[in-house]
Amino acid sequence: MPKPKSSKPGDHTAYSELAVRNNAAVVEYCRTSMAALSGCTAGILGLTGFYGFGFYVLAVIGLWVLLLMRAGSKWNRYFLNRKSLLTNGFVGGLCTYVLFWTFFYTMVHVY
Amino acid sequence: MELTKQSSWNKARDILKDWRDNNQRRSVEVIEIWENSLASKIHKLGDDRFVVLEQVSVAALDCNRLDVAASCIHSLIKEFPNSLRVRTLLVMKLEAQQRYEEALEHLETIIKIDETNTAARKRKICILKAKNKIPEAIKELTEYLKKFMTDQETWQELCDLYLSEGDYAKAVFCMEELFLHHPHNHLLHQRYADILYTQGGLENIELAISHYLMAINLNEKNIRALYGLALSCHQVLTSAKCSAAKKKEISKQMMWVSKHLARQYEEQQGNTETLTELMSALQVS
Amino acid sequence: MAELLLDANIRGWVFLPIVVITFLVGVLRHYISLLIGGSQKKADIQQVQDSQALLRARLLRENGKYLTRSAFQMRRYYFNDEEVGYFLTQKRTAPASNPMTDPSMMTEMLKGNLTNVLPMIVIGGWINWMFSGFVTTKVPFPLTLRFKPMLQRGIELLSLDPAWVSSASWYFLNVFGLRSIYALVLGENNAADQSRQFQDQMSGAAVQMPVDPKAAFKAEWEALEIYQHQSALEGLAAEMIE
Amino acid sequence: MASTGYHKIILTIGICFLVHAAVSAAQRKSSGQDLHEIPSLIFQGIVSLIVCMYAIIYIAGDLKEIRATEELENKSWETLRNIPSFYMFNHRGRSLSPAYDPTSINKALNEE
Repeated sequence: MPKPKSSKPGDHTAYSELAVRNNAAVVEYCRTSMAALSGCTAGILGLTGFYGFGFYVLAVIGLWVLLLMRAGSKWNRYFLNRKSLLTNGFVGGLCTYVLFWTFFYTMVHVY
Repeated sequence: MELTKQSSWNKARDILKDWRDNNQRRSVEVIEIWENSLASKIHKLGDDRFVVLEQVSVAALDCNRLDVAASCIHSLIKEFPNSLRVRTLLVMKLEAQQRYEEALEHLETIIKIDETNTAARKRKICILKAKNKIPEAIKELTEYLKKFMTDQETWQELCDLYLSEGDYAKAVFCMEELFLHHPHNHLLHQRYADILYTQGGLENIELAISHYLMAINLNEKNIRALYGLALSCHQVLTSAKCSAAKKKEISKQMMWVSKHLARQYEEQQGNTETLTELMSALQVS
Repeated sequence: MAELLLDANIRGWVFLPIVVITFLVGVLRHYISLLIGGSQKKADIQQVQDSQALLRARLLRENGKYLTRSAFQMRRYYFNDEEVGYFLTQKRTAPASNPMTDPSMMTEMLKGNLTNVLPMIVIGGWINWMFSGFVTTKVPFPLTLRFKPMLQRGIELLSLDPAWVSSASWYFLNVFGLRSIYALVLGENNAADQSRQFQDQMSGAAVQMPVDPKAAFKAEWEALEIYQHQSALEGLAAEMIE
Repeated sequence: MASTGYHKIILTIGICFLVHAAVSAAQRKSSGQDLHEIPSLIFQGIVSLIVCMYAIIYIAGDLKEIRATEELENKSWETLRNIPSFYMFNHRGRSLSPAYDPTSINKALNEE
């Protein structure tokens, strides 16, 4: 189905797919590292239960803030959407986070 | 001392990568960099080294430095004895030595092994071009494009060949194909409009105007498009067939483009003297 | 809740080895799949041509608004004309999609199984046998009883708090959690790609093949038929000059 | 952007800090202290996490401009029209090379 061309003639913003993919890979790299590192920290600090999950949420928000800080005021030159930068990969990161959290919690506190 | 050496090959690698990615020819410089800093450090490049070797061999062939090319291709053959890509490089060397018949034989075998090998087919066309058989090359290109109809490089090449033959209408078709792929590339719109302007005729020039406008819309620093727009507006205004209402509209565009040109010149150079000279020359022509 | 005291030897001989083994097997599997996945399927020239035609028709629909009307009609004629149109004259038969009859497809499937499913079963089974019956760790959050069979595989203790994890389940936790770490460590396998490209060059033309060109042609033909051409350049002059 | 070597050092320091926190936590645990009452440990953990994240964000690589027109703004037609697959090697620039042999062209012509 051809979509109705509602865009006005002056609106010709195109996005370079390569750059978008590159940025997504960079963000993914940060997110995985963040999940692993914050999992380590949570385990070392011995957080349990809801404190641990709260810590993850804080870490995700912290990463978001750091990324936006790095992109500077011109964030829309690098990311399509600020909100999806925050919410994407939340669950996938949680998996890694829980593993590292459990690992360090066990190493430090259980044995 | 060790540190500066290290940074020099790092830098050389980055420069070569930049040129590779941005498609710059710069063959002489590539050879220079290769001989001065990279040739002895090739093992340090890791997996990058194969691409660099390929780049250097092509550049060497371009500069007729067959010795450099031979050594590069040789080390690639040692790594990949069966690779078709390296074989294509060998063919290019034969071409540079003008041994076209042998080159063609090799290409035929490559195509027999891998029917979808586009590089080999392109080299075949290049041999025709090198022999200055442009009409045959055009025929081959169209055959090729029937099979691989989204190959932009080839459309572009075909466009250039048509232009060299003076067949503007067909060149226009090729350009249209190109900006179907990249409608946001201002250079393609500008080029398209250039060809239309060269072709002449009121209708073509009006179309050229709209594509020049598109190019300026995409990149307002495209001076060539600004000039092109000014020239085409001038053409339309002097044309006898044009209606009065149309002329009024075009003259408005003319005003607009001269204002824009002046602003661009002011930003770049700080004065508009040269521009006024150039514009007055344009009015005379 | 009774606090369990685990022997430190369990940490050294069960808990840590499982993590290391899972990680190393993942890395090994990556390199093995690089090794045996080397030979790509050669694309048929007809398939390449079809997929490129489909792509071009799609681009025509997407960006046709920048063309003049006549240029657009010319291209649509090429694809859709009743007598000479590409989509109507090129008759394609639906490919045999039965994987059992196509030997190359069989090997592809076998390779996929060999590198993905098999190691997981083999290593999982081995770990289950080797380290069976240990309580290795405790997840730092409370869980309901429903998680018991998931986390305490191999241990049948009714009164044990579900937060405790058995060795087999710890292995599976590792498998899932380390997945994204591989991408981090192995660098999204772009380093090894370049040398492979040289090994057997892909023409770059073989993007994804349409499974059934006949149906794809029909769909694209329809889409092109109902497409209404409207130039995007018409109002441009007025808008820019305002 | 800033050099990655510098950030790699920061990351190493951050990870060392984190490991130190882990080891000292384990030691205190085995000596029977309650961990939740040691603010310095919590502080150390969180600070090293922030340091690591800061470094990681730079190590991950540069962000690229996603607007396509921006990238094209500085390109010229000369680079766009250059197509490596269609290079021809018998151009006149060849005669500038030190290895150029003017007789070769005659040979090639004679063969035809």
